[in-house]
Amino acid sequence: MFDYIWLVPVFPAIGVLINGLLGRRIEAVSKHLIHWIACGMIALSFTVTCVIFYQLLQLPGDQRFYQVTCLDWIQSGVLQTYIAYQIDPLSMMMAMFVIGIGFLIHIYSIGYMWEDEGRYYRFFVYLNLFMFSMINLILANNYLLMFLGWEGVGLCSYLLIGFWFDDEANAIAGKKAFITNRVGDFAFLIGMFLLFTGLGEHGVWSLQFSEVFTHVHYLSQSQATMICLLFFIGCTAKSAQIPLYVWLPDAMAGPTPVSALIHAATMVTSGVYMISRSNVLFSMSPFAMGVVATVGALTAIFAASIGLVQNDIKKVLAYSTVSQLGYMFLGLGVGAFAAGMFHVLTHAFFKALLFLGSGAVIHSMHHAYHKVHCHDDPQDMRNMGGLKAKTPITFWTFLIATLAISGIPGFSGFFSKDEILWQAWSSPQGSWILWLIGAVAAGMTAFYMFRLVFMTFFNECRAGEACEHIHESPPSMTGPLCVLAFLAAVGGYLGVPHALGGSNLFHQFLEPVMGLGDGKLLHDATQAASHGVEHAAQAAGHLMHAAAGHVAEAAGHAAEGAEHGGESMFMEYLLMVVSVALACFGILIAYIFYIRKREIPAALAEKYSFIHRLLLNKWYVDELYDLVIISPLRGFAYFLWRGVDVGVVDYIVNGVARVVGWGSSVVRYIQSGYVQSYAVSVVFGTVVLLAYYFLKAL
Amino acid sequence: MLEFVVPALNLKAILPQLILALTALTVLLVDVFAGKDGKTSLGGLSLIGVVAALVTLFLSRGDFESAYAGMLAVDGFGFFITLIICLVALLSILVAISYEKVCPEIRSGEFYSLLLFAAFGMSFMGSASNLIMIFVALETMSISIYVLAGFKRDNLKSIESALKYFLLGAFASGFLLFGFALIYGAAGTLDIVKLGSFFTAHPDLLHQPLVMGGVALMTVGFGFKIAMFPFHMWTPDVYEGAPSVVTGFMATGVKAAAFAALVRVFFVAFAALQTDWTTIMWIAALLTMTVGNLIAISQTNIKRMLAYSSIAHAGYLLIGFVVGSEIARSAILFYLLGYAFANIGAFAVISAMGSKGEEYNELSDFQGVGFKYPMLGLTMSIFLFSMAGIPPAAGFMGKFFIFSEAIKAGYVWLAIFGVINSVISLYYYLGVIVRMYFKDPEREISIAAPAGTLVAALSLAAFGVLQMGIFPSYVWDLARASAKMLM
Amino acid sequence: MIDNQSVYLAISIILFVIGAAGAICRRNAIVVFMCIEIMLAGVSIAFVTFSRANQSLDGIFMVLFVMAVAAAEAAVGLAIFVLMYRKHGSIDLDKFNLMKW
Amino acid sequence: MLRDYVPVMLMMLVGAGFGVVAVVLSSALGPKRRSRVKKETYECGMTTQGATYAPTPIKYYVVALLFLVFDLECVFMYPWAVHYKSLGVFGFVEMVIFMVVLFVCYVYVWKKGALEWE
Repeated sequence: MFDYIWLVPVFPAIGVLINGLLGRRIEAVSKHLIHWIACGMIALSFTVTCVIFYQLLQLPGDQRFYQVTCLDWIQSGVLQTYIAYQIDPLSMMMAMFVIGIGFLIHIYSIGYMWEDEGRYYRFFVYLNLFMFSMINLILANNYLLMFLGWEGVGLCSYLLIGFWFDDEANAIAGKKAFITNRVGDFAFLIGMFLLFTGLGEHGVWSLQFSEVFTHVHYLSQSQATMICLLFFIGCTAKSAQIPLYVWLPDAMAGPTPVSALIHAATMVTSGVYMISRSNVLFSMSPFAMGVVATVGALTAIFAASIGLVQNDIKKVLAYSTVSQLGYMFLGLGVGAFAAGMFHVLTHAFFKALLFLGSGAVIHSMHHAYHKVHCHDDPQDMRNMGGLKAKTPITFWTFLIATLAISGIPGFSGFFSKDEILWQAWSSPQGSWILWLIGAVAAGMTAFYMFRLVFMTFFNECRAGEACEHIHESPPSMTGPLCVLAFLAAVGGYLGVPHALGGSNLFHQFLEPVMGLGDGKLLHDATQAASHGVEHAAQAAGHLMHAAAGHVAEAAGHAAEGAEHGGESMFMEYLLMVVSVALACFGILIAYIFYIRKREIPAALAEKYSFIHRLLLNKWYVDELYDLVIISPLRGFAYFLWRGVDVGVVDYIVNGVARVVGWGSSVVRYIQSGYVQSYAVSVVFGTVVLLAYYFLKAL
Repeated sequence: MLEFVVPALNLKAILPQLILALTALTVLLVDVFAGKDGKTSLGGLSLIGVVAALVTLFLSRGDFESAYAGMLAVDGFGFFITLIICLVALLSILVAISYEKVCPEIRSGEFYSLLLFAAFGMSFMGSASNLIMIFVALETMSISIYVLAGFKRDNLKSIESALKYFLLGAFASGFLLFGFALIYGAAGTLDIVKLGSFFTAHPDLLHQPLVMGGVALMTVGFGFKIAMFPFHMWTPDVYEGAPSVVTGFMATGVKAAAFAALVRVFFVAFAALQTDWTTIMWIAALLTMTVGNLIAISQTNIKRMLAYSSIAHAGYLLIGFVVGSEIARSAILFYLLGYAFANIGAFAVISAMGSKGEEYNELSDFQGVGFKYPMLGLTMSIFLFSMAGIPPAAGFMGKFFIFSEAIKAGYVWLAIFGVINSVISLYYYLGVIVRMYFKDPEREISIAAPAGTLVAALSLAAFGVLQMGIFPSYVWDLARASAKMLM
Repeated sequence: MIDNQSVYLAISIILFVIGAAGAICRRNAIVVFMCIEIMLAGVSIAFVTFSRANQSLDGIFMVLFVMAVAAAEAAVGLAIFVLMYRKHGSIDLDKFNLMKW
Repeated sequence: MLRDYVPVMLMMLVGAGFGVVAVVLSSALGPKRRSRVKKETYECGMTTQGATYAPTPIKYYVVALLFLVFDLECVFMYPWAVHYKSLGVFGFVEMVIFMVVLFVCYVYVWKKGALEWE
């Protein structure tokens, strides 16, 4: 069955072809056919994936690696590239949940996009195209094919963000996403070139993962660092990290299923996937890893801080996505690749759920407003409230997701987030600062997520007379919600850490792929075990001053733990407690602010109006970029256009063109149209040739 | 004096050509015996024949031999040329079937059988390894095409083009023959392989007037067929006047066949003289592409424009000829195939641009076509891109192979001129696309909806162009293998 | 004495040149075609000459083919001329330049 | 050397003789009626009117061309006939193919009505 892996990307491609070429006609016949084709294709490729995944599980862990070469792609000199796919735990894990969630979201879109007349088929074409590219990205066994997918998903995200392009804001958002991503892609490309040549110097002309990673030791430290950093820049664009995260919040202009599928669950995690795919490469360069970790942590807290005050329901989720991605990179950065991927998985579940839930809310709101011809913003939480009763399914599923993302024990988010935090503390690349940032960010996350829930579902309805028109969305939308809710709830038990008596299945599963990376880290760990202890001690000390009261006593325990010579197990429990405590603290505050004493937020905004405005305007980052980068570029471009291009180049070009045209209009008259003049030219040529050759003969 | 060996009757070696000829004869008979209804089946019949020829071509591939006492060289080179010819014939017939609507005259046995006979001659030119054979094949091709060119009996332009092509063609083949005669006089044989060994064996005889005159006159003869400057003058008139489908056929098939013969004769028979002909061919290549591109710019009739552009393409191909390395020869083959796809496709579109009786060949008629007839517009753009050498089309890879090889072999200037020329050519190729998409029609033209066969032809050609442009490795490997096997 | 070969060769060349010159100068299509035939005749003589000189048959066969082909060309050519005459009322080559430039 | 030409000579003699004999015989044996009218000098007819030039019907050309082509194809049979024995089955097959092609063309011409006079 492994050899049929190519079916997985081919099915969506077929979908694209059918709907893309005949879509308009099919839609004229029946809209149902459209989504039957689209969803059917994804279902097919999901089945294939499942079978392959099952067979993969049958194999013993060390044999779980298989490559299938489908086509010659580029054969030019030393560069031999193939359309070839790789089956190993990592890729299959990604494929499983990407295609699975993709399928659910296809179903969901049926309900969500139903009213969209005339463009219905186009939406599904784009979705299928996205699945195709994403699958290529995941299953590729070489960087070039991966890059193809990488570009493909970028394109689809552009197309889908601007799906309702008749509203210019959406079109602009799409452009922003595309351009920002181009920056990253460029870095990625350069990195690839460096890698190709760097290994090529040692006779390994290949971009194939297996090749590259077995010969990676040829690379010098500096080369590795350079390549890793460039790759990481690529990731900052694709996965919305500082400094290139700016496109993601705007990307919410797209239809909500898109935000769920592309800008929460799958595409944005491809950066994480790429790094953990290249873990061998990255673990060669501690510096790069450090950068990854730091950027990740900063992004996590930075985005969370913005999320605190946003009022657009999707914006909040967007920023939470950014900050969760920050977590993942934090995990990767401290060498916990498996943990990072684990968070990718759980995050995919609950974040997709959150978006779909918000989609359902928006859907209901929109309909309600539509009924009463009111043009308020259906995405603004200030217009919502009290939906709990009206949309029960949405509410409960949404609540589960929120608990998961807040890291409440028992829900999926808890395990993954907690593992990352623990690694951030304990692993040799980690440090207590990273942990602290992470923990605080976790607290903030809990706060703003519950703020969201409270504002949306609790209290009285603020939608005016539209209220009584609000009701639950169609089953095609609620169905996926329930499935995802289930996953979001229990998904975490794949990776229960040893500390909690679990046997981290997930970790073991990815062992063969991450092996090299972690192996190196382990041997680092041994020599850095002592550091761990010091960390603990320092942490305890600092925590005293740092956190709130109950944190402080926890820190007391931390100190003890340190005395016991890095009793890591105990330490892990402790940190767990602390982070959970922080989360609960966040929830508590949210509860107070938005249920009990609802005047407080306003008052605070009043009191610290500066900070409030700062956060509300996203730290003015967009404005900053505009000032520092965009407008100077604009000016320069304008100069090039008016001054250089129009002024100088055009004159030259047009001049040349005019001369050539004139020459042409003259020369053409050689062609008199008389047969015999042509015969003469033949004779003339003959004479010349004869003369030439006879001169040779002399 | 009179002894000679009786060659084996090796039908397998010529199976594809044989099938072509038989089909042609069958078509003739069907035409006269079957009545009105039979006429409609002629196209399909010849189509079947060509497909059969293609199949047998691939089945009988690989055995590399010299058949009929050295008359034929059944080698990779011949294989590839025959492949090109069969594809060309296939596409042309597909187009012709739908072209019957525009120009009813061609719905007749003569048309299809002549087309097949021409293809028959062409494919033999590719594998003929004896000057007699080359001459006969060349005439088989030419005579059929003289008639085809004048097939619109009531159209003065068509007749005129037939006349011009006929007179000049006969004239030029006179020169060719005289060249043959002189070479024969010098070496005493007409067998290309023997000639090659003779000249390598007697370098002292190389520079006697007989040989030199012979080479010169043969250059004239072949140069005429491939439309090399200054023997190119017939091209625009003939291409403009001939029925569009015939134009597409001769623009690709004749060029391929003539180039094949040229390469075989010069690289097998006159390999020893390479240093002598290189210089003059260098100049010829430069002038050919420059003149072609230059005059093409100021044309208003698209067929005429493409005629000049085909002259320019002959120039690019001559670059490969000048370089002359094995890779360059494979590049020529690759380029020929890509050019065939693009050019026939373009002429297919042109042939679709007409309703019963009249055709719209003025450039201005293409204004707005892109939106009015999206299929035609899209495919036409693909073909023009390919001819202009813009990726991801076959033309780009072809130019890339030829120019890069030229640079490797040290003909940097030639390559530079080639690139400059392709830049010039952009001007008129893109001009058409601009007209198709960004200008409003001047006069109202109504054309029949493209018939199924035409759609098939267009998609096949477009597929070929893109396939060779995006995944060149298949065809390129094939061309490399074929060029290796040149007897 | 001068050897026959060069004499024959001279004749053939002369014929060829006469033919070429005629093909260029004459205006009547049929005459032009006849001139081309003269060129071919010259070629044939050359072939026969060399065939005798080289003691090989190829030349002779070539001549046979040349004759046959010439006949075929004549057939096609005359057909074209007749067509011209009926459409155009003349076979004067100067009258045929609809297509130029 | 010269005696090689004896057959040719004979051929010519026979040919010429045949012609002469035929003419002589016909004039000798043919019936003759002499009358006054026949002895008179012949003077009649009318002055011609209109164009004396009458274009030849196209059929003449067609037939002429067909004759030309088919006649010339025979050229190939001389060397073949000369070497028939040494060529063996190969030569035979080849010639058969050749003839078949010619025949098909002939049939075609015929069916096309190129040989019809009216």
